[in-house]
Amino acid sequence: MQEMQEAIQFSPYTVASWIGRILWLIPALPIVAAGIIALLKQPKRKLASGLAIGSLFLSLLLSLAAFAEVLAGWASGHAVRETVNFAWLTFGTTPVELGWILDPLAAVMLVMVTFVGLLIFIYSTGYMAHDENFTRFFCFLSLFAGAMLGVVIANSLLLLFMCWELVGLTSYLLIGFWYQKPSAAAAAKKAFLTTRVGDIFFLLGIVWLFAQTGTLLFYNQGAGSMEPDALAGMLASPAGLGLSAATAIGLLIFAGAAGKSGQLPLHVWLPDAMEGPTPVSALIHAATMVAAGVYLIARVYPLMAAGVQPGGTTTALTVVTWIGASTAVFAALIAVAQNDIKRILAYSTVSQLGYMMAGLGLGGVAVGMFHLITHAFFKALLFMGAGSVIHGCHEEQDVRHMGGLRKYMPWTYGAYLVGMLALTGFPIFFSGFWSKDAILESAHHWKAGQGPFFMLVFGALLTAFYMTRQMSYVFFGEYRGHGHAHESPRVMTMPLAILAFFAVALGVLGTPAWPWFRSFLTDRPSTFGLAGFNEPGLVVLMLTSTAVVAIGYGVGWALYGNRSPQASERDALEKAIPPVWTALSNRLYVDEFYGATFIAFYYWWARVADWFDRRVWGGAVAAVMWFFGLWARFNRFLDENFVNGGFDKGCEELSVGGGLLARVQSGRVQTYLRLLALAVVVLAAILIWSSRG
Amino acid sequence: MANTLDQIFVLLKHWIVAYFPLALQPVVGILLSVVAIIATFPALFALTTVIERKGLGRMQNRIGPNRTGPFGILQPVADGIKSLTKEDIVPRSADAVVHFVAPLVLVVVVFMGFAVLPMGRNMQLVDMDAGLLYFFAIGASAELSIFMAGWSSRNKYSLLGAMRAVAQMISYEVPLLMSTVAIVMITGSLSLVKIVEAQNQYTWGLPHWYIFTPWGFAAFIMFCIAAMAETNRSPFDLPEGESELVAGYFTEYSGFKFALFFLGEYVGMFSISGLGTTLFLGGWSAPLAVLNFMPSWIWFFSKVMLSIVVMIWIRGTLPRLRQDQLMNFAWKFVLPMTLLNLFVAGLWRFMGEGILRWLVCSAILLGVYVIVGRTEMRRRKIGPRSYRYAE
Amino acid sequence: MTPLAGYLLVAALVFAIGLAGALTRRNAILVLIGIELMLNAANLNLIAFWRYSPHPEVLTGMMFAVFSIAVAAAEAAVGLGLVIALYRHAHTTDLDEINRMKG
Amino acid sequence: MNIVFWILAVITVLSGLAAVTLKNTVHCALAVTGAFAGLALLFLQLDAQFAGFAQILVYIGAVAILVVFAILLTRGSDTPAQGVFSRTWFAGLLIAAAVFTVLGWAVMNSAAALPHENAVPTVTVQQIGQALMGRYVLPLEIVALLLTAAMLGAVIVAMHEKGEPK
Repeated sequence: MQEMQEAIQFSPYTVASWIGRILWLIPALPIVAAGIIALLKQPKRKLASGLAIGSLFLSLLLSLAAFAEVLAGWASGHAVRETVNFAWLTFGTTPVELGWILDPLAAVMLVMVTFVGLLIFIYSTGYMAHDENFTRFFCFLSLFAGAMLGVVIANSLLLLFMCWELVGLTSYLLIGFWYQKPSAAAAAKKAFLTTRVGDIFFLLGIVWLFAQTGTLLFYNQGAGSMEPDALAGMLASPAGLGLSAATAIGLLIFAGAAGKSGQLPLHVWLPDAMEGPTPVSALIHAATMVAAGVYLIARVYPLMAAGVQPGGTTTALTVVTWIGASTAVFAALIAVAQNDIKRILAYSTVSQLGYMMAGLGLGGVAVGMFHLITHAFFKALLFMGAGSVIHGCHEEQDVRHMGGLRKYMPWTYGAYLVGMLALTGFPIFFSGFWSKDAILESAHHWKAGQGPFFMLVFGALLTAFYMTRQMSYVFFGEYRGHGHAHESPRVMTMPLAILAFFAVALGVLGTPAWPWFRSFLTDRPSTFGLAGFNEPGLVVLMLTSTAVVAIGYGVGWALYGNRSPQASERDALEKAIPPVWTALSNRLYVDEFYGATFIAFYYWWARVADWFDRRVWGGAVAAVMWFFGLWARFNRFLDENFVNGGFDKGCEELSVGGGLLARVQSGRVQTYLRLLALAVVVLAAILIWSSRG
Repeated sequence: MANTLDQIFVLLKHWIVAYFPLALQPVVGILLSVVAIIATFPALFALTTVIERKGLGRMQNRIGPNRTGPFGILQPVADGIKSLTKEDIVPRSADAVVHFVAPLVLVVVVFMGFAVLPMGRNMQLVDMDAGLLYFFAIGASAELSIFMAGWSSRNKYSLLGAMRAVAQMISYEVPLLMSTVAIVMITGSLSLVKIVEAQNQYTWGLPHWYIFTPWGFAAFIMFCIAAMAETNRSPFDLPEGESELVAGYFTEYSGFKFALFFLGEYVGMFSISGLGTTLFLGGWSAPLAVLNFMPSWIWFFSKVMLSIVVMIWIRGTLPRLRQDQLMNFAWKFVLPMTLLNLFVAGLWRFMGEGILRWLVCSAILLGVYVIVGRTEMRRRKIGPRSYRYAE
Repeated sequence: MTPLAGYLLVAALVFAIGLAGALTRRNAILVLIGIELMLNAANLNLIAFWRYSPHPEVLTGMMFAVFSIAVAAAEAAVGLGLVIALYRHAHTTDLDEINRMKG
Repeated sequence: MNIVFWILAVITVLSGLAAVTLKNTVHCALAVTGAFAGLALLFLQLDAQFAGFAQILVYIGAVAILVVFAILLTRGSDTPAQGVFSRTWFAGLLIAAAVFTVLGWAVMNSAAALPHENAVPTVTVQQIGQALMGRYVLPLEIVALLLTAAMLGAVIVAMHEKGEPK
């Protein structure tokens, strides 16, 4: 960080408050903590967790300070956008600049990540208490936190990409944390490679952007790539297929985002990622990392929406919307037929991410981000609840072997219920309702067709359904698991309670009556007034979604409510519609499809390459080798018979000469000194002669 | 009036010098000062011997010399006469020349040290720009005379004593120098006169003596230790440890030469404590602004005598170190501490005025001293003396 | 004869004496002493030249002398250390007998 | 060419001669100390106070002591049976003489060219210190390094090897 600091002093454009200047500390602290923890010995558990939590807590404080700064600026009516940029290295003449930014988007995200992260850290101390690699776990966790925070504050696409990849790495490490489990190792690899596919496109987009605008900074006093003139330039330059460069780059970046936050073609890794420890699933695969994709899109929203007319849309946004919507429905469908408690949540996460993307595409940054924030809380809540359930049922993950936990673990039940209601969007009282409602509303008003709207409504229905199913499987009926279920320790339930509170409370910030969040992100003063409800169709819409959700609950309860089916017997829905069920429970064969196409192709290609190696190249090498062997034999023959003789003679001569010379070396110091002195005399004499003559 | 009293010796000198032709005047001036010095310090030496003998006597529940003159004041006179009239024995096997030269060299060298000490306002023989360096250079050459004495008398006790003395002086010369370098760093001059003047100023009537600063105090402690070792005073008097080697390097000396050695040793004490006074205790400056009316030289000499008395006191109090303890102490404790002190002095210089630097410097010094002292004690390197062979 | 020439002559004489000592004595330590003398003669030269140089305030010669004094100290330390080590091996410091490096 | 110079020169040269001719090694050491002292005084007489005192401090204070220590450690004080001069002393003497003649000749040749009396340079120790810390800081550092290395080296070399009786 040192040279960063200096660079900042020299950087000509630094407009930042004190917090803006030290913003880099927020990601730095956890990373440093990770570094220290990495050096700790295994038994130093207390110290390790203490370091991780402490550093993240400090980051949280700093984030709050940053948030306050932004809030103050916003309250006083001028948009806060503080950037600190500095040249990192120079290609030819154009410097590659890094930098960080403090604006409402970043501030909100910072607070969310640090806060949820902190809770999850605390939770993990309880959840991982019996793991012998406790310290390693916390090292990875806080490395992840640091990287994620880096993504959040990055003001340069390059810096963002670095942290982005770091996040990918840590996610790989954490998914494969129990690497002795083959499934975990496989899942880790899968996650890593799948996200890589997206990242390739992302990188292409970055390079292209750099080629187009000559900078990777988002905002830089008008010279950044997200600022009007750069955008105009990109809009002007065509990229074939009737796309402007802006659109193309936007799509490429979106590919990266899709990979990270499991959008449709690249969603396969996310469910498998549930092999990792549950806190990891909660932190990475529900709250933060998967949200990184959404955040990225929000960050580059100006690019996405470049050249949009009021009320209109752009190609990029359309793509985002459709992919988001279809992901939402698709994943929700699959979630219906899963039996692993965490997989259900995973698919629900995927579908919720779809919602966010759709929200971004339809209603802009505010809508998507609001759902992101609320979702982060209640999904983290759900995952940690699931973790607590698994913990309580002795590492049992199959919902069919649970049930009736309502009695055994009341705290978890309460928290889980809150999370479930929030996720399904139970009217009025839960944040999920408002955030989802905002998305639906913007979908309803979308000019380019009603398709997404209906898909999203259907998604909501499914969400309600599968959550009901899960609830009744897990908490109702009577206990079908082995052993004896027990409530989790306080250190695990406390975070649940806190998260539950926020899962409810956050909704206040986004009601149409007081759209604080939206106006905060879009730098408009927020007003309180029920006038917000008077928008045409809004109330109707709310009623519709309520009704839909109610239907979902109803059907779910009708099918699964309070009955405790044995693991052996077939699922209720399966009885109803077997073929669909099989399709769904096999995750619509996406993995199989990939296996049959891409992976098979890779196998074939590998075999071809292998054959080439063995036959063609190998043969060539062998031939060369053989030739040299022959040559060497020939040389040896020459040496032995001709060269050596000559050498021996020479050596004898030399040794005789040496003997003669050795006489001079009497080994007496004074002899040498004498020679030295003589030499001095001679030299001096010569000098004088020359100087006189 | 006070001024004339203060400058009385200077005025006297000028008055006498005025009687000589211009060409000779500088020479005469120097000669006068030299004579004054050579007259003063042996007198002090005589006085000191009495003080020492009586003081030590009291410390050991004896009365000490009390026959010659009132309270034995005239004891030194008696001693002098005795040593002058004694036969001067030179061992047959001894190396006559060296044996003869050694004491002379010692005395001369020791007296030379006084040339740069300012014994009062304008009362120094020469104000050398490199006064301190001169002082140490001269002091360094005293070692050689001791070696000569020890080696020339062809006596194993003498040789051992000389070797011990030389080794000890060499090892303690380093910390001695180092502890004074801090002063030089702060004053920015090697000239003792300048150093005294730098200390001769007062705030709220209190003097700016260097001993009243953290680093100064630390340096003073180190200086005292090193000085005592340098002058072979107990507890560092191994070279003449009566119990081990009869009288160290001057075992084979008798009569006047012995007296010369004695003189040399004490005058060495005077010069080194004079240096200490000059460097740390503000030389001839008065301890309080109000006391400035008293002549400066009184202050100087009283300070010197005071430190001499302290030395005697210590001699009466502390037991003798063992050789290895001595060396370890020098190289493993005193030297590092003086080095640290240099650092602290630099800090002091650059932290500028204010209470802060007091806190910081004292904190550093105290902390390190405590820590190092503790660890050393624990490692029994310079721990309390262990009577390994006496039990 | 200028004063500088006088100093130079003295220096040359001392140098020669040192050299003679180094060349003629058996005892290794005395050889070292001779070398020390030679070094000192060189120092005297430096100082003398500095003193009578057109710009003494530049201090070059004096600095040179000071540095060479320092170096000489190091040289003496190492040299005597070597002599002692040598003595411990060969039990003599007589250079005529120490010719193990003989070719 | 004042009288002081001549006295000092004579002292120096004589004690130098004594140092290389005396039989007893310790006497040689003491004599060489005298030579060092004479040279130091010459330095002082050349208004090079600092160098002079440094000379005394280093040579009389340290080197001479080192030498006598070395002598005593190597039992060098008792004069060897086969004379103190090496077999080839004559050649050595000749060469030394040759060196002196060449040097002296050089001096004499250039004596005319040498500068005469010039103003006494007023060099304070402070200036020297500034020079050391400023223009000559690199040499200073290097010398410091050298001294450290030399000290370690001397200790290592002179140290008793393991197992060897002390």
